[in-house]
Amino acid sequence: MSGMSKIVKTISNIIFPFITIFGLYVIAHGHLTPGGGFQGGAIVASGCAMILVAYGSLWTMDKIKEKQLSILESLGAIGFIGVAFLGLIFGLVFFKNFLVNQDTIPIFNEIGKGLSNINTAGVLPLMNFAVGLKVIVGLFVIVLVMAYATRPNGGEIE
Amino acid sequence: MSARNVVAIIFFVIVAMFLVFIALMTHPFGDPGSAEMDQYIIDNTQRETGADNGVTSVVFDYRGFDTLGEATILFTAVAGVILVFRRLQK
Amino acid sequence: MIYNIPYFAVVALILVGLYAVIFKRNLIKIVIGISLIESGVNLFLITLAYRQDSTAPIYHGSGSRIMSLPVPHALTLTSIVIGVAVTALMLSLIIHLYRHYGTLDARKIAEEEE
Amino acid sequence: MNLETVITHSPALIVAVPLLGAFLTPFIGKISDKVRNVFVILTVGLTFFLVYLLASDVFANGIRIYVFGGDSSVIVSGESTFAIRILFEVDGMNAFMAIIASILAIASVIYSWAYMKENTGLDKFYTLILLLIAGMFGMILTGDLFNFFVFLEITSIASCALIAFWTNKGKSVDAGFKYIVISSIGALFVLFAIGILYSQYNALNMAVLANSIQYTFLDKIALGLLVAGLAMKAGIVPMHMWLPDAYGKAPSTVTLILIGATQTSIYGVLRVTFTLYGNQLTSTLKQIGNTSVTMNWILGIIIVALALITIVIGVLMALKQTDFKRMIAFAAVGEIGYIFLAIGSVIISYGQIIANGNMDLTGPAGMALQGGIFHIINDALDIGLLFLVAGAIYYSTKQTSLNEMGGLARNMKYTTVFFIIGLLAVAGMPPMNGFASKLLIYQSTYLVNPIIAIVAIVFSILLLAVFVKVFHSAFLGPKLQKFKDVKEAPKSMLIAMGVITFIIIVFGLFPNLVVENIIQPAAKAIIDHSSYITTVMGGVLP
Repeated sequence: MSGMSKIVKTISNIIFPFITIFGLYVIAHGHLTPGGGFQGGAIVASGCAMILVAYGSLWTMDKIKEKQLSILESLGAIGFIGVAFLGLIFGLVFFKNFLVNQDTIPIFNEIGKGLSNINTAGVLPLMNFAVGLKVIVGLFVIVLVMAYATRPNGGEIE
Repeated sequence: MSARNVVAIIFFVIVAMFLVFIALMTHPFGDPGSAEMDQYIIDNTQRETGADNGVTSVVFDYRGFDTLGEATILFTAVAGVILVFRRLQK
Repeated sequence: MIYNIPYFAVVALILVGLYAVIFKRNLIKIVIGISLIESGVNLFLITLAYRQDSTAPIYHGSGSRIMSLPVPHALTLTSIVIGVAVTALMLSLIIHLYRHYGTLDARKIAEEEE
Repeated sequence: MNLETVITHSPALIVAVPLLGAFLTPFIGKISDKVRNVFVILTVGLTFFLVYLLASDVFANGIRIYVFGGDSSVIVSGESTFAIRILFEVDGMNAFMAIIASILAIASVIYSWAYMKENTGLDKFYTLILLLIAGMFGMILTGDLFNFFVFLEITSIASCALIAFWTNKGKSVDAGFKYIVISSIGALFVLFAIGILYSQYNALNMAVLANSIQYTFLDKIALGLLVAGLAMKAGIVPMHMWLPDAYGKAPSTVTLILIGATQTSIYGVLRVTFTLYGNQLTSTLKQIGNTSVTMNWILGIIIVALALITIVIGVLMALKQTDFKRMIAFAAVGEIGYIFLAIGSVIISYGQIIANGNMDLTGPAGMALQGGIFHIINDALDIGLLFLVAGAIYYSTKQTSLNEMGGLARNMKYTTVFFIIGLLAVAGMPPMNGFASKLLIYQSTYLVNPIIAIVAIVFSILLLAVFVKVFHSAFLGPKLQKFKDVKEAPKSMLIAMGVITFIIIVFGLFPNLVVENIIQPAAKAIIDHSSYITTVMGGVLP
């Protein structure tokens, strides 16, 4: 699939940062407002998919390979399971929320009182970020690979 | 009409009947009978997990292992899609 | 009875999906059917969460109100992501099947040798 | 970190270690292929070791619970008791299934080293294999229904992609597609049933649900949906069509783990009927004169009837196949029928087991239960070995059609020996393990109805005939010209087959030892639902 017209490309260029910022906001405030890693990740991934549609899969595949994306996705997954393992090390149980209700590490350690205090909820924001990274890359790579493989005379990826 | 179709129609009708029974017999909409577990989560999400958002506290804390599985499913699907479209010759 | 109308929407969605899966031969339609069943089940789960006059289970400022049940929301979230993954994989396989056999008809594909 | 700590955390680690391995494989794959293979084998080996530690502890000390992110399994608030967090509950049955899964997993990754060597995309292949293994362990160990569903989907998706591994063959893609359609519909049935149960009892934990289950009409529908959904994935007759395709078209090493995934679904059926609904399984549906129609009777009759049809269709279809792998796949369908035959007859006579509150395993129902559980592991090993042999033949000759083969015994001596052992074991011949379990099944079903036992025996003999025919046409006979350069399978494949053969022979020589040490604890655990519940509820059972 080759790219679309200049108007579409320009508009996508303008909108893309806004979509990304909104998605990142949803990820970062996952423990306070409706949303979270999955929802925000899906928003950012849809922005990336818009760029893919506007510029075409060949151009996108030229800029970023699915192998690099795959590694990024692994990083997100390792981050998520890594936080769970940290719970095993610091909190003595797998998936323990070890950051909340303590004073030694001053990150996300407060207790929520409503009215959007972002420094709350322990490991939840960390997990949101890990999952967010995973979902952005995961959904984008699925769309990218399928678009690249279905182009008129294509078939395989490397 | 082939024998396969007859069996399929019978199966379809039976499933439809049971689904209608389910729809009639589930508790009325907006009135869950027992909700102790969920009420406990609502009451304690701020104190135990520190999160204002009850759903996030369930997704990442109380049922965090499910979310690990869910993230794994997405990872699996990505690996599967890349595997299916790989180049076959070296 | 009138309060059970959301459940009938669930039943309708599942039956339409099941109809597509059982009686349609087109592979894309089968995938659409599975997605419909899945939407039906998700709708069922999210319907279970609602309590009369409740808000979303998120604390935002003022004190306690009636809140809807949070667990079904979490289950539905998980189930939606699973649905995305399944659909992506099924569509990839359909792309391959179409490329190999030149048809989307399940019965024709079953008749082909290799 | 001493051993006790490791055992305490082993239920979580058994799932987490393969998952972490799967996430790390793309990085390790960058270094070199050999390092990656060693890494994967080490990961699975570590899992195997953890399973060994956990299983030996569970068999010695009883049920173990692991709560994710919390300290106590349940929360008591007012009059109600509920489990908020996900927990893993490992009893004898879970440990037994974990042993099967770990044996299959380690054999499969060792076998893959040589078997998959010439293919591309091996990084993703190994990632998916590890994910499949992790999903299987998750399904086995979990004590939470929704968690069970999540891992069910992980196994479905991973195995679907692996079945379609050889994408240049249209039929294997087709098999993968069929598999994902059937298993996702089955999984949605399971999810719907979970929703129904949640709507009534506001709980997702199996033990809490089993404690409060009332057996309303909705519960019966949920039971039907759960059993139907899991039976679809287990490949019992009306929904068996995916199984020969999937088993036959997947790479042999994938088939080996797929067998494990299928067995895990069978475990799900056992867990649902005996633990989740165990309290009320014998409740009366309708009173006709003096005889009362009970729930377990109806469910048991349905399962036995389907199992008999499964056996008949599996064996008869195996007779007329010309493709080696497809034939073994139909034999696998038949073997699944034997397992369900045992399960069905246990359900029919469930009242005998729980009579007077003591778990009596010496009666016919107890024997059927032991036979069924013993047959789960035997089926996995025997059919798995035959698939590995088929894979070895395919690797050496690039042939799967039986008409093209002949005289292979001269060039592939070890493989021939493994095949003979495998065929004797599948057909249930005396010195092998299959005989021990099938004998238990025959004895117990004979007491339910002699005709069932006779049908089972006859079709078992037919199965032997099928494989003897294969043996004759593929291995014996004159050396064919086109196979004159055929070599024995590589070492890693021989090691994997040798490991399974060794276990088969040990099980065959000392069946009593196995039954006493592994099977009976598992059988006791699966029918003793009250202690499964009490352990979670912390002794606050009403």
